[in-house]
Amino acid sequence: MNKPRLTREQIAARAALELPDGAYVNLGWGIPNLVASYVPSGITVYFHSENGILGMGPRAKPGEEDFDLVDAMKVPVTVMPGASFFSQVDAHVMTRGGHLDVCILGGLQVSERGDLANWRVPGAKGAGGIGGAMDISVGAPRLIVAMEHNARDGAPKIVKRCTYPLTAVECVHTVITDLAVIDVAPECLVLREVAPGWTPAEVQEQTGARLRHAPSVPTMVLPIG
Amino acid sequence: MNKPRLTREQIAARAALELPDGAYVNLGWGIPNLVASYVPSGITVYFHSENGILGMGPRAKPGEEDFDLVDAMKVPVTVMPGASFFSQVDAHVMTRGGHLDVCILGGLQVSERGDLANWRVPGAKGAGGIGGAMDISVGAPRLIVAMEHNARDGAPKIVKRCTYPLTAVECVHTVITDLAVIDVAPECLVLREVAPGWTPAEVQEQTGARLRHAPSVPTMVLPIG
Amino acid sequence: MAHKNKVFPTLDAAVADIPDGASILFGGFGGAGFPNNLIQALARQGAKNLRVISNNCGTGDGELGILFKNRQIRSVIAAFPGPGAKYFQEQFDAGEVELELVPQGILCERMRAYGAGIPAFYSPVGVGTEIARGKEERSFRGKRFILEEALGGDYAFIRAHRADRLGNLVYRKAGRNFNPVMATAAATTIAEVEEIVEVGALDPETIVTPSVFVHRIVQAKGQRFV
Amino acid sequence: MAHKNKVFPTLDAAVADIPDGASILFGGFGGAGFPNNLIQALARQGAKNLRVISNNCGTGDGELGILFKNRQIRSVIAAFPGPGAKYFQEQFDAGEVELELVPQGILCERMRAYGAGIPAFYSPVGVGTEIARGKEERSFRGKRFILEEALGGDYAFIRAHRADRLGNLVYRKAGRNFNPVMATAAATTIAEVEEIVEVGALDPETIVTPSVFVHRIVQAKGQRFV
Repeated sequence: MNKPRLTREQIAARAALELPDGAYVNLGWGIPNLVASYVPSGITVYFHSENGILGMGPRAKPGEEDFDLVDAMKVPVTVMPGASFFSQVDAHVMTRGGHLDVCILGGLQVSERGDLANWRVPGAKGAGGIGGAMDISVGAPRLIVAMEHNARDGAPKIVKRCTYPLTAVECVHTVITDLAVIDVAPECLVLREVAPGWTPAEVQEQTGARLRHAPSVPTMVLPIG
Repeated sequence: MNKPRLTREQIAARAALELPDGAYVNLGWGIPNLVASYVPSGITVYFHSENGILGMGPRAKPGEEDFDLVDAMKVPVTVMPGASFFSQVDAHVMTRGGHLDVCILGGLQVSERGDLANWRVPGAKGAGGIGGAMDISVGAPRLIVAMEHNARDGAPKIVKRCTYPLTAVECVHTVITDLAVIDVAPECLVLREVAPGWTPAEVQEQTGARLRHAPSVPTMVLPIG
Repeated sequence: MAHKNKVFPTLDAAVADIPDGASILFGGFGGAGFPNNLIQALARQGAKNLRVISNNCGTGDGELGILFKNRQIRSVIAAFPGPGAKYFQEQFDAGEVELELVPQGILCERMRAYGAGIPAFYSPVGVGTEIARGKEERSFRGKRFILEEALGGDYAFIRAHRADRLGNLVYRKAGRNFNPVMATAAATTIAEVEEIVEVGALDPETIVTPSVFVHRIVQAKGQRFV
Repeated sequence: MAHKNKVFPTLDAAVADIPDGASILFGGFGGAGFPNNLIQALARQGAKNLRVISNNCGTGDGELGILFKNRQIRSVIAAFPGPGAKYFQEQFDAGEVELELVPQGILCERMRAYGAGIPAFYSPVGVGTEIARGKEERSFRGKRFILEEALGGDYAFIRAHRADRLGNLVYRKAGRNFNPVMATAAATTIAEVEEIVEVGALDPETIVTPSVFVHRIVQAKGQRFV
């Protein structure tokens, strides 16, 4: 299927529309990290970083970096008024304890029951690394996975059962991809929106698990072209 | 036995001699609370209060009380340079985690294996109250009980087995009373010192458990008359 | 949690929705850090059958005393009800209020566990005592421990010294006590504070309770009911 | 714990007694708050067969890198060894170093439990994943949890911004990270700090690590090995 898909930035921009005003939010590596740039105007959200920052602002400008003020990806950042610093322990009281409102992580696979695999490709060389993803996945009252709909080889990343090592079970609430917005409902996956130019049947074809949907499925409204 | 016994102040003064220089110390209600006044000169100790103070100083002078700065007995106190404030949670990380050096509590009964009962008289009216004593007893690397040797009715408070509700089992290291200094050794109680004018046999007579001792037992040296 | 406009105009508004039967955590120790103004508002509001978690059970009419006096409390979990808890003691003796006594540090730790997403932990405190009754005992590395479960509530009533309008809190001296952990262990945390300052006025390094744990803020200057 | 004269004159003196086979916790995350100067001193000192607990496993020769390069480390417990952990990855691939991967928040929580006298706790993290292998699973209120044990060490190497001469510590921004919890979870905590100030110079309200958790302090100004 060679139709155009959303860019990574467009996925991030669509994901940003899921954030309620006033939300406390953790963003993972990859596409989720781009979400911060697309928070709708008029909305204020407070970004959490698992190394002990609440109220993280944009990346530091070149020449203004403070290497004691970095995000979980080691990137020098800034803080907004009302920010606080705390320990990694307390940062994970926030994640695991369910105190954040929305977390957005990247994904390698998501299963139809909302299992997430996002930390290790089977057979990959090296030790791998978990980081904070397991704590975040388990605790998030609302977990959004923002990822490409298919792997580079075309394999669907939304599957009946994950074959990659799991991050957490039954944790994902919504998947936002370059083809669709899909909600994990108690018994099934529900196709909520399709990317411009795509039909529900075409999205289903790219998906490894059954999608249910209403007779008519709206097309994503994207804030950026 | 109507021989003179130590005063409460003398018990406290003797207990204070057990404090090593630089020690972090928690003092319980009653006689232990008097210990702070008898810290030997040349020695610095840091007093912990389970409501979140390390480096507590003397009671506040009349007219200078700050009712946000009270000890665990609700008494307005002061702080020494180098003090810190923290939460009750962290205060008990210190107690239960074994981070303090010496804790001194009052006692109703101490058994020969070092069990402590100090929070409730059986049959007493009312709900009773545990406070921090259980956490402190369990965690203290060195727990000293400072108390009268006998109850008001003359009953020994050092016993084979406690009959009062327990605070913690096998926790007491040393008992300092108005008659003696007694160490809880792995298999027995060891009479380390006797009060001025008392013989080991006389102390044994006032005690509900067997005391072992060297052929000669030194008399307590008291810093106050 | 996201709550826009956390600042409430009055104490009464801040507690208006508390239903009968609610479980509420109350900060404060030794006269310091009690949310006395919120307690008075709750007395006026009148919610009944409350399940209460608090270090103590009031001092005369002060602190929790008024809620016992008004017979608003059905059960309490406490470390040290206290000799000054006149109304509680009367109702306890009469069998009109339930009490669970918990060692003070374990009371703290059970609330911390709740806030941290930990359902239960093993504790060395109370082993071999009446506190251990009915609790699972287990050994680790040759030492005995008992299983303690997490403890949280519908609401936390806390007292802080200063809040910014987002809900970041700083405390004053020993007024901190149970307040920060209770802020993490309730669905809705209501903080009464001496002063509300603008966002950005608190140093991020010195904030004790980050804003994510606080849902309602109300200013209550300098009233003390002890 | 009581230690008179906590201030050590040199980095080398502060680590001189560390024996082969010691277990050591190392603070730091994302380049911030690493005790790089103590690590360099330990590299000079040469202790071997170390058991290490650290979020990551070095960045090139920096952070823990030098200790792997010198083959001083036998095993490591980490959340994210990291793509830049060149020497670790080589030795891991060659089967020369053992690794236990732990979720980051559980790494924190296991150390906190150790410092708090808690031997074990139930955790929701890793249920149904390979992290749960070999661990007891148990349900509370219909949810699944696994048992995690406390984790501590002989030494903690931490980095703070300022210390007073008693060992009270304050940190700087995201340099705080793992350092405060590690201070509570080791028999001997060694802090390298940018600046040592007189007792009383730190505001008691803003101290993050109280002095009771710190046993050795050494000044190490502004060196960064990243």
